[in-house]
Amino acid sequence: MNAMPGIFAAATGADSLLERWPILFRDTVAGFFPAPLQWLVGSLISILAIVAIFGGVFAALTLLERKMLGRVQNRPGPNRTGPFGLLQPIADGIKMLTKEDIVPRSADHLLHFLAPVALLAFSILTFAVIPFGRNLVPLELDAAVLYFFAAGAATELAIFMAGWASRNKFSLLAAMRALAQLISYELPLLLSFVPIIMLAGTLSMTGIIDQQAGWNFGFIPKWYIFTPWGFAAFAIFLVAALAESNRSPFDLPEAESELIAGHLTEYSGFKYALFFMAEYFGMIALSGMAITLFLGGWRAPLPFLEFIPSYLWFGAKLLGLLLLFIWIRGTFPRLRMDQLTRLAWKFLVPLALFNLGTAAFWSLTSGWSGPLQLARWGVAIALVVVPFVLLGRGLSRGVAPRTYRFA
Amino acid sequence: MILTPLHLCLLLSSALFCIGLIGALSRSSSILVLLGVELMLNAANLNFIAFWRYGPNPAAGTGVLFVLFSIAVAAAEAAVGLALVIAIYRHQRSIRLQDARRLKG
Amino acid sequence: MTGLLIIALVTLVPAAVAMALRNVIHSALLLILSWAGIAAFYFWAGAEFLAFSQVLVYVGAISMVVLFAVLLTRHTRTDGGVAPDTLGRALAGLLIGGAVLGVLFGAVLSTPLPIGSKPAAAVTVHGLGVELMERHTIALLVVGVLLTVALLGAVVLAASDSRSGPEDAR
Amino acid sequence: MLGSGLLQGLKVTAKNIAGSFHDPERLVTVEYPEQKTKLPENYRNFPFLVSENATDPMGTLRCVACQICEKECPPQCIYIEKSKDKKPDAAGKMQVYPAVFDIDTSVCMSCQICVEVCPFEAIKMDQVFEIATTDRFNALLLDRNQLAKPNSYYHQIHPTEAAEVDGRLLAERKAAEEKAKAAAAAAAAKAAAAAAAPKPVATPTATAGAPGAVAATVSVAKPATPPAAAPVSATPPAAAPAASPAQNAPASDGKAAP
Repeated sequence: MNAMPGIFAAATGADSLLERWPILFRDTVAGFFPAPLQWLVGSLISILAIVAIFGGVFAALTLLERKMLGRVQNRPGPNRTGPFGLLQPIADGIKMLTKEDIVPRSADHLLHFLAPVALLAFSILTFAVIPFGRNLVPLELDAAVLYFFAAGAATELAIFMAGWASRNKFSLLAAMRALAQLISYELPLLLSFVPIIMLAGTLSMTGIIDQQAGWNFGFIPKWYIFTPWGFAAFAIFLVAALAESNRSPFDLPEAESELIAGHLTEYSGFKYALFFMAEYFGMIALSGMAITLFLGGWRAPLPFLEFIPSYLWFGAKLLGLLLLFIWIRGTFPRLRMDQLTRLAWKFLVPLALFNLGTAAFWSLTSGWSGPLQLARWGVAIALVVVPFVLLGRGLSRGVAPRTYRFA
Repeated sequence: MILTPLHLCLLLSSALFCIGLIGALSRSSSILVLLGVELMLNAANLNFIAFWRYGPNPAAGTGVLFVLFSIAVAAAEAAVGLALVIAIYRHQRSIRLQDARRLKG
Repeated sequence: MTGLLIIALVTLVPAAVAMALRNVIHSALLLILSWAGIAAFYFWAGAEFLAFSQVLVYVGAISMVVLFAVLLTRHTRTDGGVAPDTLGRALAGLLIGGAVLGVLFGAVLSTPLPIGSKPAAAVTVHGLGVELMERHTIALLVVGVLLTVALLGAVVLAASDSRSGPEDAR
Repeated sequence: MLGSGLLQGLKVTAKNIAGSFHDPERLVTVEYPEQKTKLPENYRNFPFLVSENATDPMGTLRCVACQICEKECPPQCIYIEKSKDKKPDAAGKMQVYPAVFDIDTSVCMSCQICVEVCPFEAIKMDQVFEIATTDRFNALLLDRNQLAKPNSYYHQIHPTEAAEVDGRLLAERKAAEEKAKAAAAAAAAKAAAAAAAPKPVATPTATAGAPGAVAATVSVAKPATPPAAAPVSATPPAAAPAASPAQNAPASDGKAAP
């Protein structure tokens, strides 16, 4: 298999021990087994590490989210279970595990059972290609970016299965919304990182991170977000990622005020928890993707900070992005279905296409230097801002001084 | 006669093609007919890959490119086909092919 | 070889069952499994890029469109109303399909197929990109135009004639 | 420009996130079981029986077991048994008292009709809300021991209303006293006149059960002790003549919770 070299990426000697220990640990444990089994044991260790670490991150994230949302609303958040409420995830887990598992009588039993399992499986699959550290790529693929989105695309399918199998009109509506949302937002999501692939010249995650190595002027990292087109692409990616992971303000498939709990209406107990877990895993995976594509992956933001192990930088960036997601959830109200699709088709897709042009311009003018460099920046910024303003005007036409007829 | 992997691949693709064909011919739901056609297209793609994989000159990658274009065409076909299904449904309130007799002219 | 057999099983059985089922949603979901099996075949054959494209396009996009179409065209009449000519059609389809299957199998089995001396080296994404951009540029452009036209055509076909949306559509 | 509103919103929530850490004033919630907010004065649910004296609630209930509330109660959650004997009320008059007064709070809907119909200001709305219990039959059926709460508690929870009620009661008792005095004076004058022209008149004297004002209007043949002679005051300890413990004894009926 092609995956073999990725699993056995050799730790280069130049790194510090702190940097290398996960790989060393895995190789040492795998070394105890006979050679034909070594790749299997190595993969199993990687899988276990991912599931354990991100399971823990999920548990911490549920608490963090509730705490942050509380702070957004000037509340302290959960603080009863254990010191500062730190044991809340455990209490939640026990509650979920001990709840009764209810399946509606007229439901499609097989699909009803399969949906949460498939959803969780697909969202864990996406972790396989994310570089968590300098050598910590579970699966080194040539077309890793494509793999990521192929695995991610299947998650909405599971949501559809859940909605349809429940035999509940709210669930079915949620399923249709999920489909419409996926179809709408797959496009800007894919288009937003095409410039990255254009500029990096590779679909491999490590290749993209390698392209972001180095510093401008000695201290500004050469991350893609610090270019005009990269920033625009990041913004589009962020919006589309919010929609893909069904996060507020795009949580229409599970809009509580309209659809009870959407596709989760007929789920209870541990199946419900699986859905919850999958949603958070999806969020974490998309954040990891954004970090890899735009934020330099596991690279340190400043040259003198490079002594800190790369996986800690990845974790810090991940935490930052997750906090941003929670912050956004606490701030914005939910969009309506037509607004959602309008935003995707009339704003994000054209903007992403324009951004493609900007990136092409950037790539063509890479030889410019001196004062031309300034002109390059100016033109690129203009190419980003002008379509944004114009499209934004089109999007918000007739909205600005809003009249409320029934208020 | 010796059964090479290429033979197996071709048998697989022909079996898939026939399943698609039977589905497309015998089902009356236009969506299922469309899906049958998709299956036949996929069977053809399988052949491209099989011949690319075991053919004399695999380095060219022509088979892969062919399948890539074929997938793109299949996507377009599915989109237009299902749009047609929806348009027919709007007129007939049914997606059964037997009900769409007015297309005869 | 066992890999190929498993893939054949995963591809053919769901496809056959899907074509026989009454429930269109079940058919569509089973076909997704079948398409995923085909993607696995591509992966097995070393066309990694193609496998992911297959999953992305078929599992991610076409299945969605199919399911959406099924939901939008839900039958008000009973789904299982057997039309009088159904049996005949099914028989004819089976006969024709069986005949084609026989012909194809016979042809495949009776043909000595030369096997390349060495199995194909997996084509890299980079090589694929170079091929697309150099030798097949025209085809790429044509496919792009085709997709755009198909998109517009689908929108025109599926869009309803009446323009009566909600009044405060914004 | 598009997005400026979004940034504004983000700014507001960011201020909340940061502000709630260093400025406790921003926190809108209280840590409930430990801290409690003061309930608004007009908050009311579930009735209680007003007693004049905190030390002897059963002896100083204002309720005279007239059973109006029992009849008016829409969900019929009140059950009253009149006592056989009488004992002096706050004004010192001999009154019937409730031997049994139960309210089923699982039925009560806090409609306040019992309060509105009570002519004696004896039943008032409470402010309890922590009424959860593990025993849904006996623990929710409150007897008169649990219902009786002193007037000072009433002042505490509804100060304005309680002051008004007390004022009204005071005024009523004053008026009754005045009338009694006037009646006494009139009776004395009559007696003097009768003494001048001895012509004995037989008048019924059964007045103990009726309110004092009514009693005072009846011309009494022998005005030995006027009913409203006791000092009238809003402060219960001064007002209430000590009730005999013997009268209290039958009050502890079988339903009284241990």
